[in-house]
Amino acid sequence: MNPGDWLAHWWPGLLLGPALLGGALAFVWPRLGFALGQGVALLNALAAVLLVWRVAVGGPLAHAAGGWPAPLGIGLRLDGLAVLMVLAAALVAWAGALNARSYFRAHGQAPEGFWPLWLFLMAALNGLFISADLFNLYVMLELTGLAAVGLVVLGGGTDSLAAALRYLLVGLGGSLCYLLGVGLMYGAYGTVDLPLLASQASGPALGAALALMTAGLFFKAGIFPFHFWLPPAHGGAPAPVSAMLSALVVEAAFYLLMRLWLELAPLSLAELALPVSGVLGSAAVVWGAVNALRAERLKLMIAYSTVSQLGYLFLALPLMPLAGAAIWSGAALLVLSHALAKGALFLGAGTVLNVVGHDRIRGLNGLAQRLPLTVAVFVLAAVSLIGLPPSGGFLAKWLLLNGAIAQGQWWAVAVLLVGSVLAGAYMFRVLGRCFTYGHTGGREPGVALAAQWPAFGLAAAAVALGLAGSWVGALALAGSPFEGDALLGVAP
Amino acid sequence: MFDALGLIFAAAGVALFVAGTAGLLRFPDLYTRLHALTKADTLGLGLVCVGAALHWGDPLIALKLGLIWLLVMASSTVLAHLIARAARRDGVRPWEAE
Amino acid sequence: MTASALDFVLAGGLVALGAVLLFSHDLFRSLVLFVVYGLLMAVVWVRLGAPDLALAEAAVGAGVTGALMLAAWHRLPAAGRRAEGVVSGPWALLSGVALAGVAAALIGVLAGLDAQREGGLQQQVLARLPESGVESPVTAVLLNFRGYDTFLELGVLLLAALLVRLGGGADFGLGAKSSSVLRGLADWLAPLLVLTAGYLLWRGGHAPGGAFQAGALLAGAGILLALVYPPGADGRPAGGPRAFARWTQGLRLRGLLSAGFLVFLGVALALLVGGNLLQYPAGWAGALILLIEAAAALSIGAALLVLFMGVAGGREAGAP
Amino acid sequence: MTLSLLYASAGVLLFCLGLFALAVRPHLLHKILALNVAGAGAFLVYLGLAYRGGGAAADPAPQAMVLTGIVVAVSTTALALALALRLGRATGRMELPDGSADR
Amino acid sequence: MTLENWLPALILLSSLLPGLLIFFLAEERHKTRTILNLGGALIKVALVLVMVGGVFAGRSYESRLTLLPGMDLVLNADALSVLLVTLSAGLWLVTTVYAIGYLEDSPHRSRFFGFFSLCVTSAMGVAMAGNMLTFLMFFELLTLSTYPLVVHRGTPEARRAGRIYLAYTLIGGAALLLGVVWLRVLVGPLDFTETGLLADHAGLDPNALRFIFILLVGGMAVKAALVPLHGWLPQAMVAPAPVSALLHAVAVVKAGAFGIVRVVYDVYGVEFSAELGLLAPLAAVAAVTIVYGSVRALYQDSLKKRLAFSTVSQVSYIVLGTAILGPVASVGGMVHLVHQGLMKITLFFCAGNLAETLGIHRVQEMNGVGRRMPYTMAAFTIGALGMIGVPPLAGFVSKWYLAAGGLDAGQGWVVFVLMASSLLNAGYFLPILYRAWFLPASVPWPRERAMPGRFETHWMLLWPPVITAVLVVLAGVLAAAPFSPLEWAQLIARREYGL
Repeated sequence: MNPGDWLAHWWPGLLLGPALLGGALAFVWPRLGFALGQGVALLNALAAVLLVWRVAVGGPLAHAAGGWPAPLGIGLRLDGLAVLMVLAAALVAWAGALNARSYFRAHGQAPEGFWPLWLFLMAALNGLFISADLFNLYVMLELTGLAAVGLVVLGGGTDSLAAALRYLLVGLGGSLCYLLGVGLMYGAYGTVDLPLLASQASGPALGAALALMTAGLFFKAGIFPFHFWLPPAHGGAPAPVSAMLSALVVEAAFYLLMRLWLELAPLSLAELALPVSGVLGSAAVVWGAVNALRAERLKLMIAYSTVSQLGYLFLALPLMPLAGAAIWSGAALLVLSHALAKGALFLGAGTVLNVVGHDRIRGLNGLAQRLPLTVAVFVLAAVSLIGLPPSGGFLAKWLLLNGAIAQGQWWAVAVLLVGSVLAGAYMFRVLGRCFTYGHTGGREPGVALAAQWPAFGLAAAAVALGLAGSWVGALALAGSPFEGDALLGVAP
Repeated sequence: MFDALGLIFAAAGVALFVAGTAGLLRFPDLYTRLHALTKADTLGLGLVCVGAALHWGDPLIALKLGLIWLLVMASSTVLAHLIARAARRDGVRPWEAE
Repeated sequence: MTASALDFVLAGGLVALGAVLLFSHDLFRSLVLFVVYGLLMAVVWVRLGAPDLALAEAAVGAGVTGALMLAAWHRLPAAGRRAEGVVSGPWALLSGVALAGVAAALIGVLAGLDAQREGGLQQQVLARLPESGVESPVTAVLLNFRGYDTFLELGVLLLAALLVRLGGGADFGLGAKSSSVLRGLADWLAPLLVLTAGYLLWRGGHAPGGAFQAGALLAGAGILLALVYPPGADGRPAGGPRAFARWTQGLRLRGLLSAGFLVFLGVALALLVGGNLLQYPAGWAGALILLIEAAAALSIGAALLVLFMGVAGGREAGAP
Repeated sequence: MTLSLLYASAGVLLFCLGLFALAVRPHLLHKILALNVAGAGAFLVYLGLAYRGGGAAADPAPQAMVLTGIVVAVSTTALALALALRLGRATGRMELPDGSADR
Repeated sequence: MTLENWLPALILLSSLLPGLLIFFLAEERHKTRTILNLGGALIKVALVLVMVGGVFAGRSYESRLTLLPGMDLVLNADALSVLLVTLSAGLWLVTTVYAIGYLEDSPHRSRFFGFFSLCVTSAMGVAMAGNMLTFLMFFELLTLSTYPLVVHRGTPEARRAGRIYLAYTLIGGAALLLGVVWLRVLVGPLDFTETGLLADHAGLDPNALRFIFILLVGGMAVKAALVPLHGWLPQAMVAPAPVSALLHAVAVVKAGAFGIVRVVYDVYGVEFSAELGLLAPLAAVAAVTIVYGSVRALYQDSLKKRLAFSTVSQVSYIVLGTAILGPVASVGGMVHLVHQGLMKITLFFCAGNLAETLGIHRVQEMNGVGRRMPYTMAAFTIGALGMIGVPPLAGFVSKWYLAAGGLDAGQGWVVFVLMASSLLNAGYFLPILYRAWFLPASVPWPRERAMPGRFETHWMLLWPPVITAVLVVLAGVLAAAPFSPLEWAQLIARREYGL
């Protein structure tokens, strides 16, 4: 059995086994939590890298859980987009686990329940990315949501509690919409398997079910105007948790939308419905950025930046059916680079919070002298979020612009450019403070580099993604509806 | 024969339930209402069970029905006891005719 | 089949009950009506040919959830017992109109669907039933065909138990004022419940019943015992069955909570050696399913007990 | 009107009622109740559509799904109640604080 | 894997790697930092000399990395690149020496020199970019790496200047990005081609092309400080003197002007641009900027601000030369790319010396300073006279060719613009020279440092302006010699016009 075959068979076990087992064991023996958390996060990252290699070399993978092929059983699949999401989640989770070690040291140790929840969240995200079964996705969404809410609660204090509860209620409302959509789908077409539905489903029930599921996912993704729960929840959680939530949990909902509308919905329906997503996305880009500009706390600013950056993704959705390959790859790159950059930003904000004692932006004068490495994290992350070359964010915006111009969608072009400039404004508002002479001492002693390196690694990866864009873009297309299309066309 | 007998038993049970319900609605205070309610739960349900057992005529089913009766009776009497106790502790005074 | 008058009454009553309980101004009445709603739902499940669901709904949907709600009511802060009416304003109006539109559209879609609905998976499930290791189709779907879902659902339950009991154990501050009569009842009712749970578990292989229903009964027994025995100096129950006291604390409780999940996970991963995730080898399906169900029933019972304690218990759930 | 359509429609109505109550009832216990009512409505759609007539057993697949859904619902309800009670203890009120986030 | 593939990349790495290493150096490690700085600069000069020789011998150099299919990162060396690369490499070496002398005892040196190196790397990238994408990347990187230099002082004014700088450049960058992507959608990969890449694409909508031209040139005009997009430049003079020197001479402003040259010559093609009617407006904007900048400079009392407005004016000579059809004017514009750099860096070095040694910031304070700092003021004088266009200094050569080119193309008004500008230049430079050399010092110098050794100021501050002043003279006197800037400019013009 050569290594490729071994991977092709064991991959669901690799993605779910360590995290779930580690999570349950960390629950039973809380003392092992730390070791399990570190070990499993590393293992998971290695597994993700291995699988990226496997998919890049050997193409998408599929697996029938229980040995029962769909529609009776539950289908799992690992195509290019899924494996990229798995990779992003694994990297952020690993960096977050490394960072959590020093983040919580300031408070003694990680609060009880942190490690099991962290590991369960990792597993749930992996499960969500690889599932091809609508009902299984519902269970995964709930698992993700529950773990995420639990992690937000760990922020402590009444604000976190209120944020967590609001997040939970909104998330459950969204899940119910999704659940009803799935029920309608099964009732009408007798299966909940995505590929089967894609080939069989048509008619008004499909539209109604998709609308319900989409509404639910809108809530979960926190797209404008359903974003009201997001900033307090992401701004109030412990920093490593915020990193994971902002980088991946909301993007997971977008990932599902991409699947639903591009693999399941017929083109005519997509063309009819997706402009809504474009309008909401445009509003989110501007609204999130404006609020990020007005935010007084660093973490809240980053959270609003998430609202804004998610807007780009929803903006890209209506462009996809026509300018397929470029936008699909662009969205994949954007998801990936946003995940890395946003993870880095939140981890950096956590370091600031621990060292400076607060995260009010006005009080960050001279931070570049105190925490140069963390400021470097902010700079690199800013490069990617604004979309400055040569970052992954730049390539993503390049592809989106390309697709938008090629289709003559000038409103999307305008929003993309305005959003970039606004992103520059709110990121440099912070960076400008960091470069003042407010702090006369030298580097902060006693800040473990271990707290800062993981964030730096993520931020550097977000920028370096731009250099691997060709490869990532091609990988994202593997197994997608646009496989084989040229990435960058020339207008006829 | 058994059917007719069963019907009579069941009808008697239902009558007791109706009476209990009427009591629940019309009696003046908590203690007297409990009094009415427990009659329905114990004797009323017992009569219905006997009627049902006669209707089916199967000893195994009769055994199950008996079990149901015993369990409901046990729980409802204890429940009535608890409610009355709690009411007394909370200082609910029994009703007295003017 | 067309609906009978009884069906109209049942369905209409359900909707009316839902509306009343959601928009009542008396919070306590809402809670009581919610339990009634659950029981009525169970009747509907029977009517729709789903006795498994009826059992689960009565035990979990109405029973445990209702108990949770009532327990929560007792711990509300004094100011929180009043229901604060309804938010009004343009947004409320807008959402009302939108939801009414959604309801009308969905019913329209359902009406269109009614004529040309596809068969679903029933035929396939029945065709493959002999290979599944159990005789009850619902159990076959739950633990074999879609076992992966059930496995994850145990994860959800475990996670909820973890979150609710953060910082606290199954707390026994509740039995302090219990009556000796109740204690006497509990003493012989609890074993009976455990016995019945075992019966339901075994029965699940070929008839309505199974791990969830059994777990709910186990939880009921646990809740009963926790409610009637007063706490000792160390917070553990002073009287009552020693084993119950030992197994609802600390490491053993955590072990119990995760046993079902861990056994399921172990089976799933072990089976990857020879086949797919959770693909039972021929001939082993029945035994493995029973093993998983037994462990799962214990875990579900423990988890539901912990959930109840987290809401009803004396100590702050989630407090550090 | 078929039995299927009747119950599924009732489910849709309950679902929408529940979501509406979730939006407009400020009391947290009402919100949690609303989620449960809406959830039961969704389950009713599953089972209504799974009905196979004449006392025959319903399609087992949606039954299994609803069973899963019920367990998920009780888990999330318990968590929501626990959090709501903690919030109630902390603020003295059983409502979410005003939606506007601090800056 | 040949030198031809690697040389452009190596030239970038020779400043990039030292820059990255310097970021991680502790403040106190003077020696290591100096070695890294000077070592990088010297290696870069050596590599550039190798490349100049190679290009002259007809070899072509190209480093290529594929980002996305059809989207390559290309660095290559054509004649135009070599002009700016050589200038940047040479001036970087000089500026590094100057900056070490200027900043070695102020705080945050590691950060400063790190960004300084990144800034030069970006300028090099701009110079060697082989297509629009690469150009855009380094252009934006330049924005990013100069921002920390502008706000380096950390004062409220510095932060304000930084904000203004960013607002201008980010919006300009967005316009440029839009233009590039749009053009990319229309014609595919945008490799720079001598005589213009659009020559191969007939039948495109001319209005779309005109609009794209406005986006591209508008985006670059922000950096080139064309009126009315010049607002950031006078603000940015709050930066330390070496930064101003670099910004005004080789990096930011020059990148903008160079970009306009690229767009007109290598993307649109100069003849096609004229055909679309784009050159006349561009020439008009340049002329307005020339006059406007000079007029504003007249009224500035702050020395650095006066120099900044002078830059606004002088950089537009390059644009003017580009916007006038005909090889002679092009030669004038391109040779001014080099000459303006040499002259302006001299002036800023001198201004920095005056501020650093004597604390002089304003023109009024300069009375009699020529006797106190004769070498510095001599260099300043040469730079100023060059700017005015006194023969045989470098500035004269540029203006001569521009005027001749204007007449050649039948656009006599250019001569008037140049004359007006020269008069204004004289108007704001000669009073300075007069004060410095002929008026007595009115008050004791505001702040006088301890006498640093035998020279009027530290040797690391003194030599750089003297060297660049000598170069200004040489560039004018030896304009006809081989390898002179003029010779290169003529070579470029021949190729761009396909002669």
